[in-house]
Amino acid sequence: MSEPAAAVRLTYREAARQGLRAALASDPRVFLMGEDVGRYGGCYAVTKGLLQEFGPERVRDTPLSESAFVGAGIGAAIAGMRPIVEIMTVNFSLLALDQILNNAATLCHMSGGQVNVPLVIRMATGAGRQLAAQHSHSLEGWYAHIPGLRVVAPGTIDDARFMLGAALACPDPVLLFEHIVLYNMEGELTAGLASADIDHAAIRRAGRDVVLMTYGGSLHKCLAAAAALASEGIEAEVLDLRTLRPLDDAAIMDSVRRTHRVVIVDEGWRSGSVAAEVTTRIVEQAFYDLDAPVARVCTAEVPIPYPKHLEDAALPSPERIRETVQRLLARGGAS
Amino acid sequence: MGTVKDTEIRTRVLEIITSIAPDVDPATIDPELDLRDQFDFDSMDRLHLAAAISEAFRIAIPEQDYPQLSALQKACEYVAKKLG
Amino acid sequence: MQVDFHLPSLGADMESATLVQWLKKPGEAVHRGEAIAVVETAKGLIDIECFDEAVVGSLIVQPGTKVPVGAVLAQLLSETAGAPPPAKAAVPTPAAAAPARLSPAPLAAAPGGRARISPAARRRAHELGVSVEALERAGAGIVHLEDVEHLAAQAKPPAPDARDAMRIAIGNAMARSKREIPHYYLADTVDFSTARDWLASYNAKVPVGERILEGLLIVKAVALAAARCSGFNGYCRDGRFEPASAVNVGTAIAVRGGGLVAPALLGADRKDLPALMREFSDLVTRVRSGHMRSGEFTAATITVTALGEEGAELLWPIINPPQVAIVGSGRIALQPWVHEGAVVARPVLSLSLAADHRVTDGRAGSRFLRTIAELLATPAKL
Amino acid sequence: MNPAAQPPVTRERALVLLRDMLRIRCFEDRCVQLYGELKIRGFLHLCNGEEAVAVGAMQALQAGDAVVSTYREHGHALARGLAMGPLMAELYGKQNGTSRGRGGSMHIFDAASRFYGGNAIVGGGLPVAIGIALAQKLQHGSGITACFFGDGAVAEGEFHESLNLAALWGLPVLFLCENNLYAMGTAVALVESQTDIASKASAYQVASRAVDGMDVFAVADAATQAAAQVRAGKGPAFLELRTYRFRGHSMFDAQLYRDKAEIEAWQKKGPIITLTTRLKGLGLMNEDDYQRLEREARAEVESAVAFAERGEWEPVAQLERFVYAERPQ
Repeated sequence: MSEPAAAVRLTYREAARQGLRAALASDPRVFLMGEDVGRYGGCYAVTKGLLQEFGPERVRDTPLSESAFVGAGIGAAIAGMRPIVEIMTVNFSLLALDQILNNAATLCHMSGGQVNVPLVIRMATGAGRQLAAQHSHSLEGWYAHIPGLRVVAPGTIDDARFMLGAALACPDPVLLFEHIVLYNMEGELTAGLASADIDHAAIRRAGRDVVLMTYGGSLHKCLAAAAALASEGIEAEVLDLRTLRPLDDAAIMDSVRRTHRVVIVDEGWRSGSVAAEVTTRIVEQAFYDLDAPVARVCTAEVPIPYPKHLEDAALPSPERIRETVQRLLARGGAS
Repeated sequence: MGTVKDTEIRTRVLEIITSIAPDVDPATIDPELDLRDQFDFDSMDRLHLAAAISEAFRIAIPEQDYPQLSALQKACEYVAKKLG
Repeated sequence: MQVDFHLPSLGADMESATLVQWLKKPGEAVHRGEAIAVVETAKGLIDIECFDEAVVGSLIVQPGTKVPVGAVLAQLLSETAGAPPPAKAAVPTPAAAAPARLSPAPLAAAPGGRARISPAARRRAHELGVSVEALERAGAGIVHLEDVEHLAAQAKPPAPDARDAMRIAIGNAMARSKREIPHYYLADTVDFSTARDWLASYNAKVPVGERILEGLLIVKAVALAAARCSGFNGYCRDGRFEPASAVNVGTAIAVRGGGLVAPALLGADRKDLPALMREFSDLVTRVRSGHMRSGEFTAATITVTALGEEGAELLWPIINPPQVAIVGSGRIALQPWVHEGAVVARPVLSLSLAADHRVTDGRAGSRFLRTIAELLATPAKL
Repeated sequence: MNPAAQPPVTRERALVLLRDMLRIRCFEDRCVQLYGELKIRGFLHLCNGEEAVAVGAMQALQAGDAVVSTYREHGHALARGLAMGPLMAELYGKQNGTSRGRGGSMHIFDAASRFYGGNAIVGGGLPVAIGIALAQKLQHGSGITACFFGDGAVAEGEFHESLNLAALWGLPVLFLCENNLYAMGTAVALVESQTDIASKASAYQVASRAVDGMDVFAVADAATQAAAQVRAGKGPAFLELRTYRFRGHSMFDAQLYRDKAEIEAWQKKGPIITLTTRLKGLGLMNEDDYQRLEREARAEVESAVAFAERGEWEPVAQLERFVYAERPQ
């Protein structure tokens, strides 16, 4: 058979599972633990089949004791293991916040560099499934506030597959956010790709008129908006931030210098968001390249309501992104 | 009053000319050439020039002396002589 | 009472103008005759003035906008008609405001505020040598990068463009005049020696700054003659003559580097020579620095044009519509003149008249020219 | 506890308890259908099989008592007396729902009946219940707080912190642990070193007891006795109510963690079928009675659906309401 290998088509969920499987297979120090990751197969079915493949030693169901098992991950990491802790959703991570902030993020510093924490915490994030006020948070920006953590948000099939490996290779705690609306997204894994870095932002679409800066679940809303804008003759660049801490300032400023107009799309609440931080950095580092005020499309400052029409109204949408760009580009326009 | 130097006179007269004709670049003035030919100075401009020089240097300028103010160099010499 | 404030026509050839700057803010009082805004026309920057005692309500047209003659630029609240308090009237009611969510910021520059120029535009302007004032004039509300580059491209040969525009404007006006007005032409020569002698002795007695130009004697003489002889001071509209109540003498003033404008000396027949001279001097200065008031442009009821001492001996001027007459003053030169049967050398002025045949004819024109000559013969009475 | 204190099994009382359980069962079954029709969205957790817990426990409560519940709370809400129409409307997300549609299935609230939700974070309700009880104690009223939670919550730190605090301060809390054997998909035995949950409460000096959660009379009697003690100022009490969830954890659950035989075995021990069999055996009820009760329950559910269908959507313009308390102008 001399035919070229057919491109692998898979879902984001399957890509994430492949990443987990590869990590478990390649490094005996790696183990996975979390609520319902074993017998149930994961709340979002990411870990389905891994218990059968790797056994209960390495795929561990935990009690609903977030603080304990996240703390246990920290302990195991500093003692030579490479744990992957799954917190079912970012909402439950709040029960482990003490361990994440007061231990994972600070041990290295408190110990004068003696004790580093090579831990990966995976969690589902985001709204869009009518899960109401306690199950729809998008707290990536919140965690990105904390020095000592790395925060990454795979928005593509490739990143879902390979970011985990890069995170495990990192000597510091990495929080890896998977957006719930992406799990069913299908796509092709880039042929020949064997790794992903977690240091750089990536341009997902080229454009000269405006840049849409985003990450995670909002990436595809931006790409949809950019496609719609292209039909109106507006060429929008889409910059996938990928890593929210540390931010890739160079890539951000390059985009500003290319396009001079910025719309930041962030599912976090506007106040104190990733979008707020990126805006501030642009103002600090590329003010004189701005040809219009920085515009933001964020989630309305309201706990996410249950009904679909209100949830839709609260969240960034391709339509809102498009309107914001149109307004920004309108003659004399400002947001 | 007799101590005003030639360069000061020249500087001041140039200022007066450019205040009357703001679009004139002082660097391009030919000091020997008639202002009328260079910059379309008309009778009103000449009157303004005479009035301003008279006031700036506190000298009387009779009407019949106006022709002596027709170019930059001549105007400076006229002022110097009057002050002298 | 709310009154619309329109872009006035400042000349027969003016079709539009670009608003450059508001000189008044909403809520501010504006008096009759006070300048309210600056517009850029083909002839340059012109202050346009208000004709009412009023309070500025809302500014409708933003700086940088090109609007046709007659466009409503602003709304004024006329104080005489029991207008509501200005502060209240100027502020939109909350109910009228757009919903807070997702509502864009107002697009236009805040009146009186700092110009809204994007940082990138400001930096690029600096690089390209485009001035902030030019940006303010060019931007429709907010100045963007694109505007700067556009402006810089336009500004490459700046002077020829402006002058071309003025040349086109003059051409349009004169073509219309020649097309519509049946001109007749008369000329006469005047012994200017008495006027010249009288003026020399007057000027010898006053400081340089108070001296009077010969040309002004002619303007005053024309003004007095226009007041005395009917049919020359006023407008012809729809083929009918409308005499003007005041004599406002338009004086053709050369703009350095080419071009011509003819703003008016208002009520010239009623002002003494020193007062008229001060106004004339001020007018010339303002023309040459680009700051004329709109009233001065539209107010002229008759025009005087002079070529000055270097000019030709005689000229045949073209009437400035809707006026009906224009007096041309040629070079004053020493010429042989018959005085009491003998030929003597005298300074002689050649006066010409172009007048509208729909209003007057040659006899009236001759009388008008003779009146001017007589007035110049007794300069002390001017 | 003294068996003599138990009220007798009368036809009247039995039919009320059966009726209340049937209302819950019919409501939950109708929800499955409506979820399939996309009328209800988000997470939907049903309590089929656990009706005796809700109905039995509520027999012990008075109007002034407070209830703190979980995300599997339709049964608790109905048993507490919330009207079925607004409850269904809430599941639809309509404005005429109990929370104007903003909460949905997991967040049922009714301040008038002191029903304080509807918490979707496992264990999140326990500390709040402690606080309500603290207020009741400070206000010297006769009210107590009933706090429902599942076996999964027992693993949370909040469970232990709350039990300790309630006992330490002698707070009027009735802890009602609904042990359905699975925390989502993980069996109690796999996540608890000590599977006798009642004994954990004992360790904190809280009076505790395990009860057959499939027997509505047993639950009612145990709850009544425990509530009486709490109300008498003897501090918190704890009931572990052993039950079973017939349906999946939520609508989207392949139930890989248990087999069908197990479910079928438990269904035979279900609270409604056992009560019906028992009452018929005692001659307190016949099949017609059952059919009538079921018919009435279905009719009530249909009118609740109609109520929800009639409801309006909250206007988008009001999206940002209720983020903060709305003060009278």
